[in-house]
Parts: sequence; C-alpha cells; structure tokens
Amino acid sequence: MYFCDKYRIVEKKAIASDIYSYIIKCPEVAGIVQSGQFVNISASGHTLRRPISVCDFDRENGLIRIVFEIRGEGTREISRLREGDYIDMIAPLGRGFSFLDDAKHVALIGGGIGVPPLLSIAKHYGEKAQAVLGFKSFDKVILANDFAEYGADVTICTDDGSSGFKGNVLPCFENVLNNEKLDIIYVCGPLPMIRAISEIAEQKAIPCQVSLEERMGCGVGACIACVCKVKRRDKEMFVRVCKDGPVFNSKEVIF
Amino acid sequence: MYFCDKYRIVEKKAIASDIYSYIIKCPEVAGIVQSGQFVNISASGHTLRRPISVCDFDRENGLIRIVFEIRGEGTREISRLREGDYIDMIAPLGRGFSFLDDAKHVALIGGGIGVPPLLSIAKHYGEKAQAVLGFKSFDKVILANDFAEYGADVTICTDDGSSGFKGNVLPCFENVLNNEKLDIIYVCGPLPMIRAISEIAEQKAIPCQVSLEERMGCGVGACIACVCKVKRRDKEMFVRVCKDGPVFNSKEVIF
Amino acid sequence: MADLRVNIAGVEFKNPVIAASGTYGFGECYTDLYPLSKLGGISCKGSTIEPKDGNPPSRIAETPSGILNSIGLQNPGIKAFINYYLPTLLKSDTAVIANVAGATLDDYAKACELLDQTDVHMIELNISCPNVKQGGAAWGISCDGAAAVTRAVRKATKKPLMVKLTPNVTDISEIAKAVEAEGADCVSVINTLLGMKIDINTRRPILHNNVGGLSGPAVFPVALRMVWQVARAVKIPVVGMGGISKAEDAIEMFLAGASALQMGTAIFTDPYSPLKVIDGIEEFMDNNGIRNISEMVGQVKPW
Amino acid sequence: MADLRVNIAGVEFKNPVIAASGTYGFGECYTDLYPLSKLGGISCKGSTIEPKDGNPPSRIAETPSGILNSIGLQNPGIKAFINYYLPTLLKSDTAVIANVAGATLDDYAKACELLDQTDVHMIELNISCPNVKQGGAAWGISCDGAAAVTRAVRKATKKPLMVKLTPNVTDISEIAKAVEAEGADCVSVINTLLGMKIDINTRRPILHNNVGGLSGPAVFPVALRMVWQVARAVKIPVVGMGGISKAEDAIEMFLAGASALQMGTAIFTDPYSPLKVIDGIEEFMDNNGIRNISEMVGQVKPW
Ligand SMILES: Cc1cc2nc3c(=O)[nH]c(=O)nc-3n(C[C@H](O)[C@H](O)[C@H](O)COP(=O)(O)OP(=O)(O)OC[C@H]3O[C@@H](n4cnc5c(N)ncnc54)[C@H](O)[C@@H]3O)c2cc1C
Ligand SMILES: Cc1cc2nc3c(=O)[nH]c(=O)nc-3n(C[C@H](O)[C@H](O)[C@H](O)COP(=O)(O)OP(=O)(O)OC[C@H]3O[C@@H](n4cnc5c(N)ncnc54)[C@H](O)[C@@H]3O)c2cc1C
Ligand SMILES: Cc1cc2nc3c(=O)[nH]c(=O)nc-3n(C[C@H](O)[C@H](O)[C@H](O)COP(=O)(O)O)c2cc1C
Ligand SMILES: Cc1cc2nc3c(=O)[nH]c(=O)nc-3n(C[C@H](O)[C@H](O)[C@H](O)COP(=O)(O)O)c2cc1C
Ligand code: FES
Ligand code: FES
Repeated sequence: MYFCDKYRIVEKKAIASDIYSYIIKCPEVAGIVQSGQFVNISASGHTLRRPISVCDFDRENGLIRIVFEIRGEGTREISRLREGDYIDMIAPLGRGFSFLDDAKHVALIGGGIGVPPLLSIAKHYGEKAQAVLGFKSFDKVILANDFAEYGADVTICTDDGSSGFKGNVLPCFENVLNNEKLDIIYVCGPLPMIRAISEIAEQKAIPCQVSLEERMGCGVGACIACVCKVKRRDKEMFVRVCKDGPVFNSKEVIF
Repeated sequence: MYFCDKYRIVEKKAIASDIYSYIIKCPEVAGIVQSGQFVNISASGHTLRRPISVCDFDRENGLIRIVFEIRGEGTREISRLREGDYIDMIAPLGRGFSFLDDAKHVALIGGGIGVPPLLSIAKHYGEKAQAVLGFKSFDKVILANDFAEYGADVTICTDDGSSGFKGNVLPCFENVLNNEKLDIIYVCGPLPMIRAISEIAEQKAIPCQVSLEERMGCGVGACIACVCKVKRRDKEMFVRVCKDGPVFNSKEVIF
Repeated sequence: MADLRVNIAGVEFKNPVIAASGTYGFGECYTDLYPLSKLGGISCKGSTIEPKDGNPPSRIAETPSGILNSIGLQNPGIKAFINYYLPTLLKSDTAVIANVAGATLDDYAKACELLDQTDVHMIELNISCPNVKQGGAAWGISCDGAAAVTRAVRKATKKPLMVKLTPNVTDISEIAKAVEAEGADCVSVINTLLGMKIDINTRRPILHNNVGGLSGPAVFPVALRMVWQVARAVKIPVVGMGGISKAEDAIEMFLAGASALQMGTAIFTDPYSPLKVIDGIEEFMDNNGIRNISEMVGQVKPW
Repeated sequence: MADLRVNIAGVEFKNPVIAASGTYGFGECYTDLYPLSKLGGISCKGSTIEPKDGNPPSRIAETPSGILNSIGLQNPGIKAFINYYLPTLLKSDTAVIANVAGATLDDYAKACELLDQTDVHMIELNISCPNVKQGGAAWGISCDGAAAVTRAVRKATKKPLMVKLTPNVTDISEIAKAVEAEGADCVSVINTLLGMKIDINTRRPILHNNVGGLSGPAVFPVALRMVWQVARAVKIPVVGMGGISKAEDAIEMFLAGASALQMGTAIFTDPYSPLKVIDGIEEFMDNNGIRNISEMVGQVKPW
C-alpha cells in the first residue's frame, strides 16, 4: 500500500554541509511505513523522481523524517523547498528491514548518506545496537546524536580523521565483531563498504541485511529499471530494488 | 548597444487580471532605451526568452518599466518573480518609435497588451496625444491613468462594454480622425487592428508607425526567425522584427 | 457531454489513453492509486517466447525533459504472461494489449500463436526495441524486415494486430505502408529514439548497455511529426505516443492523426498523469463542442 | 594549465567551441556582449548560390527543453557573404567557417568554387537542412546522395571540408563513411531532428512550414549517441553538436569522440553560454590534470 500526494514540510534543517533533514506531515504514510522503506520525491523540472529513504517516523503524530544530501540537480531542487511548502511524494515504497525478536547485539554499519535509513533500526533495538558510522569528514557527520539518543552505542569514523576514528568503518566494525557475538548486521552505504561487510558476515555466519541503491524509473515495480542481481533457488536473476528491495539479505545479493 | 544581465525588480504590481507591472533598476539600459524598444526575458526552465516591450523609463533614476500579461507558461514563470528578485534580460533591443518634432496631434491606438509600448510615446507628446485604448473587458483595462497623467486624452473601449465604449477601437479612432488633423498615428495590438488602422492611415495619407510581434529565437538579429514581410525598393522581403523592428512604417508592411 | 470511447481495429477502448508498454508492468503496480479500469487500456510489458533477463544495471538515466532506458526486455516469457498475468488483467475492465518482441520470425509467430488462443484483446508487435540486439529493432528499420514480421505474425493470429514502429529510421511512413500491406490492423508510433549519456568522471556510459531509448516530453515534437507523416501515409488507425504528458499534447496528437494514445514516461513523473490527460481531453471537447474523438483525428490544417 | 587549442583538418581553433550555423548570423549580432575572438570559431549562416527568402513566419517554436525552427535558409546569397560579411569576419581573430547549402550538385559546387578563392578557413557543407525542400536534406539522407555532393564539392575546392550530417536517418555512420570516402576532411554531427508542433485552438501547425528542426538540450542524448557512432566509424575528426548547453555536455561530447563542438540553441537561452562552456572545459581539465583536449577525445569506456 502506498500513496501519491503532496505533504507539508513541518521542519527543515540543514544538518551538515549540503545535507538536509525534513520532517513531513503525512499521517497515512507514517501509519504504515516500515524501517528501510523509501519515498520517491518529485523534483520540479525533472522527469524522474528521487528516491530517499525514510530515516525516522512518528506514527502517533503522523510524521516521517528524511535526510538527504545534495548530489545533483534533482536533490538541489528538492533542497530548495522551504518549511511549510508541500513536497510531492510517492510513499512508502519497497521492502524494509526485518527485525529479530530475540536479538541481543546488533550492528548498524552506515556510510555517508547511507546512515539515515539505519536510524529507525536503532530506535527499534535501543541499547542493543552498536552503530559504526563513517563519513568523509567532520562536516558531513550526521545523526550521531540521534543514534545515541535512541540508546545506540555510536562510533564515528571519518576518512580524513577530522572527526572520530580515521579511516573507513571496517576496522571499527572488526572491533565490534571481536567484542560481541552479533545476532544480525544492518548495512547501508557505498557499495564497496556493503560488499566488505557482507563478506565478513558471510564468513562469520551472521545474518546481514543490506539496503541497496539503483537508478529508478517508476519506483513502484512497474518498469524493471532498478534491478540488482540475486541468487534465488540456485538461479541468478535480476530483481527490482524498488519493489523486491531496497533491503536484501546480503547472502542472496551478487555484488 | 544592448546588455545581458540580471537586474533587480524594485516594484511589482498586479495591475489587472493576470497583468503585471515591473519596475526594474537597470541604469545602463535606462540610459539608452528608446520608446518602442523591447527587452528579452529569461523564463526559468524555458529555452527561449520572452520579448516584452519597454512601457516606460526613467533615465535619471535608471529605471525601466514593463507591463505584461500571463499568456502561457513562460510569462507565468516570469510573473512568479518577486519584488527584490533579479530578472535576467537582454536589453534594450530593436528599433523603437520615431517622433515628429513638429507634430500637433498624434493618435495612439492600442489594443490589449499592445497598449504598454505606447505609454512612453504619450509621455513624449503630452497633451498632443489622443489615446484610444481597447480591451476585452473592464478587468483587463490597464494604464488608462498613466496615459492621462502624461497629458493624453484617453478613450477606453471594451469588447463587452464593461468599461468605456462598447466595441473595438475603430469607431473611437474614426471619431478622433474626424475631429483632428492627425500628424502621425502609432499603433500596437492585435494584427487585425493594426491592419485596419494602417489602411485608414494609408487612405488619409497620415504617417503611421506600427509595432509588430513575431515569435523570436535570439532577439538580437542573428537567427532570422522573427520575420515579417515588407516592401522596400519595390521588392518584397522578410526583415527581422527583433532588429529591423519591432516598429515599422505601416506603409512598408505587407500584412 | 463528450464521448471518449474509441474503437481501434474492432477493439473498444473506454477512453483513448493507454498505458505504454514497459512503463506499467502488467497493470499491478499502480492499483494502490486507482483501478486499471480508469484507463482506456494497457499495453503490457514486452514479452518474448522465452523468459529474458534483460540488461545489467544501470538501466535508466535522466536527460533534459526525458529519460533513457535500456531495460532490455526483461520479462517472464509469454507463457508466464498468459498463465499468470493475463487472467487477472482480463478481469480488470480495460482493454488489454499484449506486447510481443522477439529475435526471429519464428519467435514472433510462436508467441502470437499462443496469444491467439487467449482472450487478450489486441497484440502489439514491438519490432523496434532499441535495447537488445535481438529485440526486433533490426526488423523494424527496413521495410522488408517489418513486412516479414508482420506477415509471419498475421498468419499466426486473427487477433487485432498493432505494429509498433521505431523512430530511428529515415522514412517512417514507408515502414508503416509496408506493415499495412501485410495486414497490420493499426500501427503505434513511436518507440524510443536511440540516445546516450556519459558519466564524465568515470568516463563510462551511464547505461550499462552504453545506449538506450529516449522517451518523455523531449521527444514529443518528433513523435508528433511522425504520427502526422504516418497518418497521411496509411489508412489503418495510428496510435500516437512519445512524450505525451498533458491534455494539450493529446489533442495535438489527435489533430496530427492519432486515433488513440499511449503514455509511458509521464507516469513516472506523475502516476496520475493519464487520468489528468483523460479529464483534460474531456474538458477540451466539452469547451469546444466536440462530441467524439474522431472529430479531431487528423484535423490539423497544414499551411 | 590546460591548452584549449584544437586543430581540425589543418585549421587551428583557439578553443573547441564554435558558434553553430544559423544561430549566430555572420558574427555581428553578439559583439555588444563580447568579441567574436572569444570563440574558437564561427560557422556562418547557411549560404546558397542565389539569395533566398526563407519560409514565411512563424519560423520558431518552443518545445520541452528544445526549439523547433524552420527558417528555410533565408540568406543574402554566397556573393553577398563573400563580398560583404567575410572580410569583416576574417579580421575578427577567430576561425571562420562558411556554411553552404544548395539544391543541385551544381549549386554546391559553384558556391564552393567561389569560396575557394577567398581566405575563409573552412567550408561546412549542409546536406541536412530539414526546412527547405531543396536545402540538401534529400542529399543527406542517402549514402549515394551524400557521396555525390561531397565528390562534386571536393573537386571544386581545396579548402578544408566539413560535411554536416542529418540525424534523420537509419544509420548515420554509413553516411559518415560515404562522405569520408569522397574526401571530406571532417564531419559535423548533428543537424536538427525533424519535429512538429500544433496550435490546438487554431488547429494549425505553429510553424508555417508545418514541420521544423528540433534542437536544444532535448536532443543532446541523440546527438551524443550519433557522435559516438560516427567517431567509431570514421577516421576523420568529428565536430559534435546538438543540445550542448553546459561544460559537462561538452566533456561528454569529447569522450564520445568529438574533437571540437558547435553550440547553437543554448546561445538563445544565454548568450554567454559558449564562454561559460569554454571556462568550464578549462576548469574540468585543470581539475583532472588534462593538458590537451585530445586526451579526452573518444576516451569513453563502453561497457
Ligand atoms: C532506495 C534508495 C534510498 C536512498 N536514500 C537516500 C537517502 O536517504 N538520502 C540521500 O541523500 N540519498 C539517498 N539515496 C540516493 C539518492 O536517491 C540520490 O542521491 C539522488 O537520486 C541523486 O539525485 P540528483 O538529482 O541529486 O543527482 P543526479 O546525478 O543529477 O541524478 C540523475 C539521476 O540519477 C539518479 N541517481 C543518481 N544517484 C543515484 C543513487 N545513488 N541512487 C539512485 N539513483 C541515483 C537520480 O535519481 C536521477 O534519476 C537513495 C537511493 C535509493 C535508490
Ligand atoms: C517585440 C514584442 C513586444 C512584446 N511586448 C509585450 C508586452 O509589452 N507585454 C506583453 O504582455 N506581451 C508582449 N509581447 C508578447 C509576449 O512576448 C508573449 O505574450 C509571450 O512571449 C508569450 O509567452 P508565453 O510563454 O506566456 O506563451 P507561450 O505561448 O507558451 O509561448 C510559447 C512561445 O511562443 C512565443 N510567443 C507566444 N506568443 C507570442 C507573441 N504574441 N509574440 C511573440 N512571441 C510569442 C513565446 O515567446 C514562446 O517562445 C511582445 C512580443 C513581441 C514580439
Ligand atoms: C522503462 C521503459 C520500458 C519500455 N519497455 C518497452 C517494451 O517492453 N516494449 C515496447 O514496445 N516499448 C517499450 N518502451 C517504449 C514505450 O512503450 C514508449 O514507446 C516510449 O517510452 C515513448 O513514450 P513515452 O514518451 O510516453 O514514454 C519502454 C519505455 C520505457 C521508458
Ligand atoms: C534558428 C536555427 C537556424 C539554423 N540554421 C542552420 C543553417 O543555416 N545551416 C546549418 O547547417 N544548420 C543550421 N541550424 C542547425 C544548427 O547549426 C545546429 O546543427 C542545431 O541547432 C543543433 O545544435 P544546437 O542544439 O546546439 O542548436 C540552425 C539551427 C537553428 C536553431
Ligand atoms: S524503478 Fe521501476 S521497477 Fe523499480
Ligand atoms: S529573433 Fe533571431 S533574428 Fe529576430
């Protein structure tokens, strides 16, 4: 079930260099959205919508939150919207993350603009979550406090060391691995990062869910533009990121 | 000599239904602009600029005024600009009206959105000018007071009689013709009106200047898109409205 | 009150707006917003005799007022279409068009033979997919090829047959005449224009297939011109498409000679756009005292 | 520091951005904004052996991210060009390309013979004007026709010869090969795509010529694809054009195989756009350690 409508932006914040957080009033969407689902936003003057993950939601108040970075003309156009403006979106879309009822230790590994979709997982697991969040540099660091407020143990890394640990998330993740017996891992970020974490998860036989990105046409499963390759029933096949994902079990993805 | 730059809109007014008046600060343009010249305005998201006549100018304060109607997406986009915004224009362009030094009685015949370019002629001739201005209906009437303030004797007609005389400008113009010996006539408006007035002028051997419209590409004479047919040296030829006009001697135009 | 119904090759469409092949799946993806029955019809995702994987991603890119796609005809095969998707579609109270692609004449003929046994309302022959070496484009770019496919398929089925033409040719009306001569009941004009986009940082084409098909508002002027040319060249109905996004575009298409329309890319921009176009057509007709779509078809007055 | 110079068929351009034929007149209309010497070159308005009136207005219309034009080659004739415009142009410190169109082989040959006597730097042969029955399009749509014109002109002049190809063909690389074989020194790709627009209220085509040539950003993906195809098919340099409006487009064109560029429609939108593109190319080269345009030409890495 999804909707296509214009919804009011009730809060707009610039939270890092070229990165914005919008809180949007959309009770019908907030009522059914799941962690890891996304919204598909119309950017004025553009033929294709832009997919952005739901970062957080508040069912009671009918709110969702998205966090996005300006990457090109479409996201720049969306960033021009102001508090009080209406945002045209199709939402909620895709298959989100699934949760383990009896998990004791979960790892959330996020890179850059892959961090936002993990926030609502942190909310679900509270103190059971260890979040390792990697960014380019200090001015791109986002949501660290939000993760902490939901109870997660947060580790920040930056490529240039300008905030937290220097380097990518892998060493910090290995640290977490060595300290805890992880029940499940959630990953979102650049493909090389997702691939590396998935491999480790596979070696250690830890369940791992990854959220993938691909260029989209319709966003609702109709055009088969947004595929990734998976292995199912011993057959390799292209499945749709927008409808069959964006969240996949890392074991089935062929990177 | 023309310029291409962004200039500040210092005053925006809605002066009739879907009709706007902008006063723009552009000293370099205001310093050289002539009655009847036009500006070519960039409309966001559009490949072609929109030509709009200069309605009035104030050299001392470096201001020009334009008045335009929303006719389609381009003018709608331009109408979205706000006071204080910058308007991207190429200006001033074209050959404007010429004035008769010793004229005693001049007629200004304008129809609809053809009225604005006549205002600065009224300013030049003051009380020597008789303005017959035709509109669709009362809610489209514009600039009547501005003409009067410059000293012109103003007659308003509307197609539906909802303001001034009922009907088109022709009967009122004939009235003017019968009362005065006109030295020159200036016309701008719909083609049938221009044609009718030109014919009468020709019959009565009164000099007549018409301002024409045509779809434009470059606006500066380079693409030869905007032509009208004229007879010069006994030869029919296409000349450019943007560069050789928009103002022509009615006698040479082949309608 | 305007009557929006159109009849193309014996098939009745409740209104002239059909979802374009490849952009609406098998009709299942937009029902959260409105029922399929609102549309005049649906042209289903192109099916081939065997299931097809399609091209590797990325398969889509945005361009000024348009998009490029190189899906490469990923589909579950004609049998899955017939057994799994078609039954539901036939219950959805709209005209159902099967879209068929293939590499060989035999592929086309076999797929259409299978469809002949079903209750599908119409078959659209895609001889113009630019995204697979064997997607029919080779057939669609010559009169002989187009004629051959049409002939082969005409023998295989009595279903109303619509042949979809490619714009990537020197003279589309010649191709249209060739398929008309072989018994096509109507033609659909146009498929996508072949285009390309390159990522200047990686120096790689954005589409993994290197090139892809251009669609969306950018191509509308080309599509309109081709509809006009084809409509003047053949007597069978023309179904117009290519960049239609608003009611005004639809009216232009009718005037140029289209008897019905398909819309694709515009649905990605606004899933409601087909309904807005339907409403807009009705409003235009009411405002202009036009009772029937046919009163507009081909009524452009060239200079 | 990037070196922006390019050499095409022996002609040196100080930078790779050339004003496209028909959009810049004879270079006299934009000098209020900046001198012609800022541009790599100018391809002048198409000239025919006799003066030409062109088509009746309207001659231009806007479309999504593009424009249609049907000027119809209005021009004062090749002699007026040579006697009146060329002398000034040759003093303006930029490469001057004469653009020639015609109806018959003889027209083309005669015009080029006259140009051969001048100091013009290059001749661009327009065998692709879609807007006049006798504007050469008939020559440009077949290999034989294109070859015939090139052959006739090649005999008439030793000037560097650029042949401008039409995109309205099934296989542009075949045409390119045909003109290369007849001695063209380079090709320019693409002229405009044939399109149409209708006023739904008057039911008349907006262009008095009914159809016109589509240009502007909308056509860029098609132009890029064709540049890529042609560059892989011939050994002579390709001058790319069609919808270039920003530096990124320019880089894409180089990567696809263009050795230089022409810009037209973008100048209407923003007269400074050629200068912005030149600056943007330089910036991109500096940022990426590219010293010479040639290091980018054809460097796209297809999948
Ligand atoms: C399921 C999903 C969830 C996402 N969640 C977020 C998020 O929460 N926050 C965030 O900042 N970004 C997110 N992205 C990435 C975001 O969609 C792109 O950054 C954005 O589409 C770029 O658009 P643009 O116009 O700025 O860039 P351009 O490069 O100009 O876009 C051109 C085209 O490419 C597509 N495109 C470009 N990059 C990507 C990409 N990485 N993934 C998919 N399509 C792309 C665009 O959608 C557009 O169609 C997500 C992507 C997907 C698929
Ligand atoms: C020299 C000149 C002076 C003008 N002065 C004024 C003025 O002072 N006030 C005013 O309201 N209007 C004036 N116009 C008309 C104005 O340019 C058009 O109304 C406007 O271009 C319509 O653009 P649009 O996007 O709203 O309409 P659309 O119909 O969407 O425009 C589509 C295309 O057609 C062109 N076009 C449409 N109508 C005209 C037209 N009548 N003349 C020229 N091109 C047209 C547009 O420029 C555009 O390229 C003038 C036109 C010319 C040529
Ligand atoms: C993502 C996508 C997939 C398509 N797949 C098919 C297809 O399978 N078969 C077909 O005949 N046309 C296919 N097309 C072409 C469309 O049906 C249509 O001809 C084209 O997109 C032009 O119309 P539009 O501009 O309204 O999209 C596809 C188009 C797109 C954008
Ligand atoms: C108004 C106009 C006039 C043109 N006249 C000519 C011409 O005389 N000769 C020619 O070879 N091309 C002519 N062209 C085509 C352009 O040179 C160019 O090939 C085309 O516009 C694509 O480039 P663009 O998208 O950058 O404009 C003309 C284009 C336009 C828009
Ligand atoms: S974007 Fe259309 S199927 Fe995923
Ligand atoms: S608009 Fe280009 S010459 Fe007038």
